[in-house]
Amino acid sequence: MDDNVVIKIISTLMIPLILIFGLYVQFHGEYSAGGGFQAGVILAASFILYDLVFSNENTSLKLNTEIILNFIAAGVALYVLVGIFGLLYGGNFLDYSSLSLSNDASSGQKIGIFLVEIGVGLTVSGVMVLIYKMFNKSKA
Amino acid sequence: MIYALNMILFTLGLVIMIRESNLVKKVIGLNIFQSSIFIFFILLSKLNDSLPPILEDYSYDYSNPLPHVLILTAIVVSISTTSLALALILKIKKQFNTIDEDEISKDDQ
Amino acid sequence: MSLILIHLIFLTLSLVMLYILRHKSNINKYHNFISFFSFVISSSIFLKRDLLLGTKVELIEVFDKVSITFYLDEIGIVFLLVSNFLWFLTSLYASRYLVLNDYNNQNIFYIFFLFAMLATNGIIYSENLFTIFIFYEILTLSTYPLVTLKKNEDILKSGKKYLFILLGTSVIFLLPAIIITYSLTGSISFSDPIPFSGVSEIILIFTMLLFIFGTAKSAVMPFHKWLPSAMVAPTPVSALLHAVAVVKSGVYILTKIFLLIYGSSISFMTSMQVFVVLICYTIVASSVIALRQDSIKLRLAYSTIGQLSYILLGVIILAPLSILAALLHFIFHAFGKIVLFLSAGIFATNFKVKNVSEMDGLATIAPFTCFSMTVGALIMIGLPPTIGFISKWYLLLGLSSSEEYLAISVIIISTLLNAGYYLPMIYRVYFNDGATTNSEIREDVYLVTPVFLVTLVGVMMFFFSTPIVSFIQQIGYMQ
Amino acid sequence: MSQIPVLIIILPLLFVPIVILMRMFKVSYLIVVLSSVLNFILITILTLDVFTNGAVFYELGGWPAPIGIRLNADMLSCLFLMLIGFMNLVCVISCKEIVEKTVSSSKVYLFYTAWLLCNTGFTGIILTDDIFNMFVFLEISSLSSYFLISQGNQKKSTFAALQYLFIGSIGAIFVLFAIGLLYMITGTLNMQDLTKQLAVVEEKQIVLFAIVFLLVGVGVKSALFPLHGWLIKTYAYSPSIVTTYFSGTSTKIGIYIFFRVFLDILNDIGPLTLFSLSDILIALSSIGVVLITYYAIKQTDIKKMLAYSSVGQLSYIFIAMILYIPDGITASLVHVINHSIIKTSLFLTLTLLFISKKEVLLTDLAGLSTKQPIITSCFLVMSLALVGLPLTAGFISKWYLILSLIQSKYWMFTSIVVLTSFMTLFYVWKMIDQVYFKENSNGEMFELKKHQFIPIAFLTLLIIYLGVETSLTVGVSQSIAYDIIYGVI
Repeated sequence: MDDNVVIKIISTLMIPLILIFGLYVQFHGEYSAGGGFQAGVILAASFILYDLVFSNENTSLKLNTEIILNFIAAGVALYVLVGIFGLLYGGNFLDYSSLSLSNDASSGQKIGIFLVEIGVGLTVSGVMVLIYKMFNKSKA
Repeated sequence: MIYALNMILFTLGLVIMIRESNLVKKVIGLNIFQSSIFIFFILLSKLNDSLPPILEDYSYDYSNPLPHVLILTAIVVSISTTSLALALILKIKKQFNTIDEDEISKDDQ
Repeated sequence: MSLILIHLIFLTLSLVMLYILRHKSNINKYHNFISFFSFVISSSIFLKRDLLLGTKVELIEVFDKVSITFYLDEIGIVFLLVSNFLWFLTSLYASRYLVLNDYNNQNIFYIFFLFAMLATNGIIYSENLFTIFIFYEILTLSTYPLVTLKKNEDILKSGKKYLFILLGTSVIFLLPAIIITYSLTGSISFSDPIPFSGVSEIILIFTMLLFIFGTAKSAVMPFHKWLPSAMVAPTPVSALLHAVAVVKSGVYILTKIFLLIYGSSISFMTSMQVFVVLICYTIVASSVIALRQDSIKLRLAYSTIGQLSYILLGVIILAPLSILAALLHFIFHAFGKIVLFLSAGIFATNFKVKNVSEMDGLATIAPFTCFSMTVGALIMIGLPPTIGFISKWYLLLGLSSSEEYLAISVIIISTLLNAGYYLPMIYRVYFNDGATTNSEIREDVYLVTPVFLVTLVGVMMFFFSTPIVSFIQQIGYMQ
Repeated sequence: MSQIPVLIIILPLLFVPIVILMRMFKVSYLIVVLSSVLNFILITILTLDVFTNGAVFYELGGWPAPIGIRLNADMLSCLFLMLIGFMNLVCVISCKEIVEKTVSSSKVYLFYTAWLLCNTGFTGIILTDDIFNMFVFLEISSLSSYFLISQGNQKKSTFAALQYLFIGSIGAIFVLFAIGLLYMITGTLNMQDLTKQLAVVEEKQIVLFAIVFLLVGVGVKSALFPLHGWLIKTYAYSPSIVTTYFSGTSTKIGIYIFFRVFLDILNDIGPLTLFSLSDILIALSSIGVVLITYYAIKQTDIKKMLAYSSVGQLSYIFIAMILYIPDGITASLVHVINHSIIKTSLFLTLTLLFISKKEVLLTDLAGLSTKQPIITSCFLVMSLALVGLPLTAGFISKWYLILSLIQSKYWMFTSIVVLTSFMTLFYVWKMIDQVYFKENSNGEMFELKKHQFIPIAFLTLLIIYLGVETSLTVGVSQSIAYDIIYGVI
């Protein structure tokens, strides 16, 4: 795809947009349609698009699998830890109300969902990129 | 009516999975099969003339959000299954140099 | 602690001890000692029977009303004394026999012999069908290594047949029969059985049929084939286990089931004629087959099948006199058959005679053995100067009292057939001139002594039979 | 204390990222052991609590059911939890060398990750009170098990895993479809709520439709007779330790789902009495038992033989369950436990004896008794337990199975079960025959380290213990059975 200028230029324009849209979906999860799952996939899509369009020996996606794996694991860990955090404050698992700094249940829930969604987003995008890289690698 | 179409999709996927000997085509069949169930769930939540379930100041008929959430999870499962299946097929391709089920089974004897 | 439990624990500990000492060369001495001590314990149990009768020792309750429990009853005492006495004498015999026949895996023999006797005693002491079933299976499994002591293809094949018939019938027939009994009455105990109520006759008969086939150790046809197969075992095994312990266990179990579990709820039903016919068939058929056997041990084995059915016939008629006859025959047949087997073992060991056709003129070189064999044969036929006559007499009395003319005629025919295959053996050893007369070999003293002792006891019993009969009569009339 | 139900699921899940993050330090095994031990301790505490104080409910995030997701630990789930936790512990303790031998060292941490996820899935299925979550956990455990199976060191392992994936996915989708149908007519996913709603529902046709789909879907998972094909290949080609683990857990989870769905959720409408479904199923299973036992006798590969045997035993469990009488359900539950222990111990023994061998043929066992007398006697006890001889655990379950069949007056099926249980002796005998009466011809060495004896010996003692003292198995099962039949659950 080296000489396909149209695709390259459009992609250069699109990738930042996709990234921003992904982040928008990510951070609006707690009060409108959106959330970690969708955002993760959208973010991953931008990375994959980048790799599809611009890949050659020098520029192929620099993130190596080990680091992606760490991201995935960190995402899961974040999710579980937030859940367990509720336990420490006497609530049930995933009881976000206790996360609030003030004693306001709804703000606590906001923080809780926010953190959990970040965890989910990290894991999902990581897994998506990893799946792509795995298949891409085995083709070569 | 639309349920009937859905059932056709369901059967179609199942038939592809059983009939095809090409493993990749089987995976495609599996995906069709799974999608039919996803559509079935979405159909369950549909009300006539309903809007998406987003909190607004006024009240209105909204479709049931729960099946959507469920299907989101199911889709994730389906993606994992597909990718795992494809990964396994790649490995099989390396080992047997074919992705045709009949030929692999022949290799057994 | 109860003496019963002491006996069983003693046997278990001895088993462990024998296993530990399995590499010692004088393992047979330990075995002799153990069997002697076991005999002593059983005698003392016999002497203290008034105290011990009916006391139950519950070891563990496995689940609802199904427990491993031991107790002692009169029939048990008889079997206990007989089997332990004969075990002691057989062990004396065996320790010499194995040496003479060059068995190189004696440790296996002694360990499993003890194990089998432990199982037999367990069967004797069992209070319920569950306990009996456990020991029944242990007995099967523990005798298998004895049957296949010499490992060659034929013997392994016979051993397999032995194992599969015994295990198979017990799993296919006996276990369901026990469970049916449990589900119909809610109890499988001998000491306080719950009568069957509201159960149709067909199911009762069916269950009994399952029991008869299930205890294949009693060798009722068509599941008798294991007994001839087991004759590949060394003679002491054939003698004690397959003429006394194992087969008698089968008969003992059936006797208890009929007398205690069924006897309490039913009297003789017309449809029980099925069993009479079945058993009569076994008696006649086994005698006919025995006639054609040349091998001494096989002839004895088929004779055993027939004799066991005498006992069962007596039990199943459920008339007091016939039960008495059955229990008497239970004892007497044990003495007679063990003598016959042990003599056959002496013939095989000392003179390499294994077939009836080779027995010519043995009396000149083996007078004691031949005398013992003659006594044994006479017991089997049931001729007057021996104890076999007593039991047969009572059996015929019992049968005629309940007007079982078919059975009476069968007994008479069978007696003739018995004579038909035992008398030629006697005739050959005493009156035919054999090729072996000029041989230097004589019968082995260590082998003959225990056999002769048993013979003497057997002969004595005829003259002191009154206490035995009266002792058993108490049981017979108790039912 | 009150947080235990969720911790049982969450702790293994928390250890998953730790295993991945610490992959450089070669401590995956230790983490898995730690997780399994912790898990087992938690399960034990929970079980004791439930047995003394009754069922425990746990609402995630503090949302009450049926809006929120709830966990439900009653006696039935605790029984299965104990089983899964125990099997997991046993397999984990004895798996170190085996995993090192079969899995390439760069993938060991992935193997353990999948293992943990699989266990999480199992415990999740058991604890959840929400049928959709049950599906999700089912898929978690299935996906990780596909991976575990594909790690076998035989050429066909991957193919076996893929085939299992196809069949398993179809089954899962059937389950999902049935869940959709149930949701359609009731509008709830919570099991307790579902029970209430279903009792008043009028569209029996749709319920029946859902039942059939569930039956097929779960039937695949628990390898019921016509749907058992995957199990044979899976057991034969997956890494032997995975086979060991699955023999005690995977199919039993299927049985658990049957219990939960048919005897708990759908109990009020008597799903098995509709259209005399139970008679058809019993007949089908009986035919299955006969055929399967026959196939088992014909096998020369021990793993395949034992796999067929597992299918047969599962049919027994299933038959006993659908009799729907107290003793039948007791028989079923008791046999779940006993068969798990017996089969796991058999597989474990074979696994430890033949660590580096790809497939274990019958002839490989030849002459074992002379080289490994202790192991051989353990093996003998296990084999006899499989046949169901008295004083072993197998006898107890057989007793109850036959008792329940007799009580239901299914004479013909009784005779089939009795006959096949005798036929079991034939293939067990083939093993014993090799072990005790054949000379070792190929000079294969059986290496065993001291500490590997411990699990085998322990399991053997357990088999004998459960054959003599049955208050743990029969007692608990009986009270569960009465709860189910008389509708207390």
